[in-house]
Amino acid sequence: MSEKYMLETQNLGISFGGLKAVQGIDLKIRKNQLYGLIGPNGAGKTTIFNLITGVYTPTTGKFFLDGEDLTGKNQETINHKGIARTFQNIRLFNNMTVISNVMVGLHNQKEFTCNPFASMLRLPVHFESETAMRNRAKELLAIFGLEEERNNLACNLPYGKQRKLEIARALATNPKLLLLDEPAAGMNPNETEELMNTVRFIRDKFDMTILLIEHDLKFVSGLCDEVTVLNFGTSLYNGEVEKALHDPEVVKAYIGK
Amino acid sequence: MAGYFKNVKNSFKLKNYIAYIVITAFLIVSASLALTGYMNRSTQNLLTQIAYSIILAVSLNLVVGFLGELSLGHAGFMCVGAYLGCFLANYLHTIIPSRLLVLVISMIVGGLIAAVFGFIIGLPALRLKGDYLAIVTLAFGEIVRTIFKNQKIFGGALGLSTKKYGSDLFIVAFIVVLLMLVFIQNLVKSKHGRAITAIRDNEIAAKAMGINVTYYKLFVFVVSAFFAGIAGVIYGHYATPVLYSFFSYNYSIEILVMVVLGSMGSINGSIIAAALITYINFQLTTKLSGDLAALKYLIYALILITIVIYNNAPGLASVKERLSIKPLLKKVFGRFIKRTNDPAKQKDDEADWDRIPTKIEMDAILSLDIKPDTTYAPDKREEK
Amino acid sequence: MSTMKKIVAFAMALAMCAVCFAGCGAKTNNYAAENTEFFIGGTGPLTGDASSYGISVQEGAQIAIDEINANGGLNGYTFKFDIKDDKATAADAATGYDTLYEAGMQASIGSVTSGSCDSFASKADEDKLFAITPSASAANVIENRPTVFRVCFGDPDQGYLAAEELSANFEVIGAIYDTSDPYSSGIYEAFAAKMAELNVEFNTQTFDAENKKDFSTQVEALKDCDVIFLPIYYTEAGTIAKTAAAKGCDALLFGCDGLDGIAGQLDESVTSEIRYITPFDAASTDETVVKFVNAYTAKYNRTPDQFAADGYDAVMAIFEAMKKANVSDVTISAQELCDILVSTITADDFLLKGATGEMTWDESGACTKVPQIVVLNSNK
Amino acid sequence: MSTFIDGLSLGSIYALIALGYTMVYGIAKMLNFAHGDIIMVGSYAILTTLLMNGHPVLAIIAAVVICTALGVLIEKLAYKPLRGASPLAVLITAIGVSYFLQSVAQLIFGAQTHPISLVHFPPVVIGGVTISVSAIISLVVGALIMTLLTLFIKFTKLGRAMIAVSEDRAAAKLMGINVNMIIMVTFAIGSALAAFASTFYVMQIPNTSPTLGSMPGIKAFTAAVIGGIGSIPGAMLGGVLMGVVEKISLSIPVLAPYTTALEFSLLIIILLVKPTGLLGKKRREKV
Repeated sequence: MSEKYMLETQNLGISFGGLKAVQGIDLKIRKNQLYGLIGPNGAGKTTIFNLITGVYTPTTGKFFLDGEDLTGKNQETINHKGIARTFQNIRLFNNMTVISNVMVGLHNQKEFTCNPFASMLRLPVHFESETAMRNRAKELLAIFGLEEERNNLACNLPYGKQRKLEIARALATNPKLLLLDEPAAGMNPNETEELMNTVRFIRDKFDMTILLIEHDLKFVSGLCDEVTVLNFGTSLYNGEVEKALHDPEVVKAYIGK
Repeated sequence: MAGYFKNVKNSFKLKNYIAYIVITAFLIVSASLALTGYMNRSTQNLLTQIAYSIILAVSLNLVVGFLGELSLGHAGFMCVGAYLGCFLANYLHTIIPSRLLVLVISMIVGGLIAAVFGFIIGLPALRLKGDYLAIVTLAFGEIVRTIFKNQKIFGGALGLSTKKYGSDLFIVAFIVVLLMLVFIQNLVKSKHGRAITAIRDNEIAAKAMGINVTYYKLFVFVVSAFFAGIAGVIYGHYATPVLYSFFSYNYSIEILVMVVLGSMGSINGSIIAAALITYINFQLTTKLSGDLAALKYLIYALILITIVIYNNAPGLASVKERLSIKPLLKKVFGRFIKRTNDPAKQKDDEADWDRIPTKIEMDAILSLDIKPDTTYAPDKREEK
Repeated sequence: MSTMKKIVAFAMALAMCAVCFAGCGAKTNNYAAENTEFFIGGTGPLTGDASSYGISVQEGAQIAIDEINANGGLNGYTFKFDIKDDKATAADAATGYDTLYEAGMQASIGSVTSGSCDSFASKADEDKLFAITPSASAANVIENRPTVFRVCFGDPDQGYLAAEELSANFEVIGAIYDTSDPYSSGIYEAFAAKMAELNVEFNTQTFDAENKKDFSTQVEALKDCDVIFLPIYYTEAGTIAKTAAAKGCDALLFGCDGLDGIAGQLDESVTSEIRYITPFDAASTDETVVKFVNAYTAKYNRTPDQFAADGYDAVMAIFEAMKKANVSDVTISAQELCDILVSTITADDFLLKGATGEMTWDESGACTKVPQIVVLNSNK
Repeated sequence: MSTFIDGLSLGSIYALIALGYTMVYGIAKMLNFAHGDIIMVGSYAILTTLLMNGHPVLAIIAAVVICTALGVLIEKLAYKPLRGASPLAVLITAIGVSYFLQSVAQLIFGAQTHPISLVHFPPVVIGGVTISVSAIISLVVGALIMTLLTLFIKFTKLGRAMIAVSEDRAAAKLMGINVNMIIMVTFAIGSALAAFASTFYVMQIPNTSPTLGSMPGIKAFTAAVIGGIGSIPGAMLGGVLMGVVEKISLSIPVLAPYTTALEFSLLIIILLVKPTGLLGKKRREKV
């Protein structure tokens, strides 16, 4: 490793029952970068997310976060180490309020530590951590313009706001790397525009590295510095966005012959 | 110190404390009646039964309603507590003269041993879901009682003879109910409760948020089993002998019925349902004697079916609305209760835990879904 | 789900509990003060797995009450009998006891099954209420409880008797018993102890409440025995007899009083000889038995079993003792009546001619009566 | 050897009951706790027919007809109003129905055990092993019924519709399948199987009482889970396994008192090794 990357994957791959879903992925994402992962349906984009977040254990290769090997760790540990994600099909805690969703994200932060027995007995530490968590959660919600909605049930939010809430919740876990799985899916052009601004804002404000999956090429080209184009589980192209759009292989994969 | 009380005050909400207030008031009234001799023994017995039913229902609700795992073996934990706690009590009676002290010690020990069993049965819960876990807990309950039945030291088929506490047992039992409510409500309304509900709502997302699912699942099973064990010790001090046949899966199901009728995830609901069902059962048992006894289950079954169909049938929703007393109550009491329904204007603490759902989607719990990491285990990692 | 609704529901639950207070007035020591009839109570399993035993006892006791009341009761007062369902559990027996006691019960027939009778008897002992259980045969039910008596044989006695009988007459001996049932395991343990003492070997098979329907394995294992000892109840024994027939096993089946009633369970396929020790034989020509069997058959349209006969005798024992002591106060407290009954029933000159033979009692609470051996299918 | 055959025949009874559980679960997605009690009703139907001097074959037919009708009736009255409600609510209704059937049986027939003499066969000795004929019959007929059922589901239109409903109810509805009708048919078949189970049951264990169904019911449910609930071959395998284990355990004196514990331990061990039962289908939750 000559240069230090925030996320680096080496020959990452997985196969299910002999079928190679993803293979030979080498991503190199630098700190503070906005990186896109694009490709047609079934190309294995979400599978890569699942590999990096520990849902699946890779069958080949390794991946490093900030130089630390996280291959084979479970989901909780990987999150603690600093990778947070959103889901393609939104996975909020539907029966909980908006603010509680974010507070679940804050659960493991050192500053809010409080053991269950302290909570059961309502020791002062319980109230301290609870108040601090609440304030922190409100700050996060404010960034996404969700403060007014904080006491609504998550399932009652409109679609666009649910997407935002998912990002807020992921941010609450204080990650180094944020994985966004189709954040603009189902949004109208105005919302998409707004989201792009928010994503940039997050990167700047939190000094965040962001890896995102997106179908909307406009979104990706307007936002990302670099992309990886996937097809059939292998990477077709790594590099700058502009060039990707003119790469013949990429065009072939997207439009067909 | 002042800050602490301010915190307590800020988080104070009548609604969360209504159960404490009602039970405490009820306890004071009935205890004074009982101690002055104005309450007959069968009423005191009924109250003891209600008390341990509440403990069982609320502790099961923690597993079913909050963690979202179906457990059909709650009577098994009770059985462990009853046998081992009372076995210890029998010994303690020979060295400690105070019956209260003996009861308290045996409750704690019985609860702790049951908690160990809770840990053991929590382990499969990490791997299994839905019906599969339900049948494993049922199996656990049956295994436990079969084992106790065959132990000579616990009286074998005759059951373990215990020393009864006396009819004022209900006072102790209700104090235990109060303590349990404090512990469980506080647990549920804390970051840990949030984590537990998050696991129920979406386990995958909870894991992705870094929630230690293993820890919390085991923790919930342990806490729940602990209180079930205590309920068992109370039972053993109420009726002698402690007999294995009482703790069959039918009893586990009866506890589950209390939880479901009281709405899953609602602690107050569990309390009401437990009291109500125990009361109905008590009345049916004592009123229908002799030839009428066979009618008991018939009536009980009809009550059960009617309540469930009335509460849940989608087709009856309109009828239910028409018969509901809610609008009437609103008319009468509405002016006394100031309540903003605009969530944006509510006080923070108010909205947060109000919204623990009273009905959760059990489809997800009772489904064949199992965790992706156990189903679609990828092929073995290639060793270099 | 509004707060209101919950508060209202809570209030309703409270109100329902308050209903029970309605019954409790001032503190009283004699709940029987307002009785207009003598009140005998008891509990038994009237629903659930063991309900057939409870219902038999209930019906037998009812026959006795009917008979007593038809003959004018005692000193002009009739008798009332009430039995509560205890589902064979200790908790419900305790509940039933308290309810009955507060309703003015003056004497009781205890509970039907040993487990719940232990619960019932411990309370009766505290309150000094007379209890004479028809069928709870476990030794601990009457132990150290001066006010508790029983009509049936004690479990150990039957075990000893059977061991002597079998070891004297047979070579290859087998036994099947129910590990989950106090009656069955009580007899078996005494039997096994006695056999060990006599130095006779035998084979044992077991079953329990969870698998008491199918006995093919047990019969298979014991099919070369000359005799199979069955310290169990007649329904299971009937099944065993039929299983033995289907398996081609012709061992003699030997049982205790629980086997009474087995005749009704058999069909033409059963060829094995069956013997059992019993104080009650529905086919007996004894006057008391005939009277009881006729009355029972007329009312319930089936032949009474030993439980019914025990229930009948328990009530009769209370009645005869009260008659002998000439109790004339219908509001007599349970405690006073208990003293009278205990001293009367243990007196040397008290002898009850009941459906289960002639009985006397001593202070231990155990009943002394002569067992007879009933033989079925002796045609071979 | 004889123990093994007894185990197989008991297992075939469990398997028939387990099939009812599994089919209803697979298609209606509910645990029908009243299923065991349908067996009890079947045995009383046999008893009543025999008491009226009916021919044993008539008795079996009566049991099948009554159980099937009862199954459909229960579905219509107690479960159908709850279609779409939470499965736990349905579970509790099923428990209510179970209590209801037991108390009605007790009210009509009394609590005592009634002997039933359906048929008698003299024992046969094959190679020094005495075997009861009824055991063989239940084994053979049980296997036959299960084969027919599998064929029915695989090769008829109705059977395939049942598979479709169990896979995805909403999609099946969109494909024009009458889901309510399919569920009703499932209950009918499940209850008819229960009637056969009760026939074999009373052939081997010739008596009946109101609580007859509860323990076989719960053991058959266990068998269904061992085999993988929702899977028809799984139910057969699980049932036979339970029967054999029960009989073998009972024949070993040291283990006999712990038989129930052993059976349930077997369940736990199998599920820990294979979380969806032996032949259960794995389903993937998409992340």
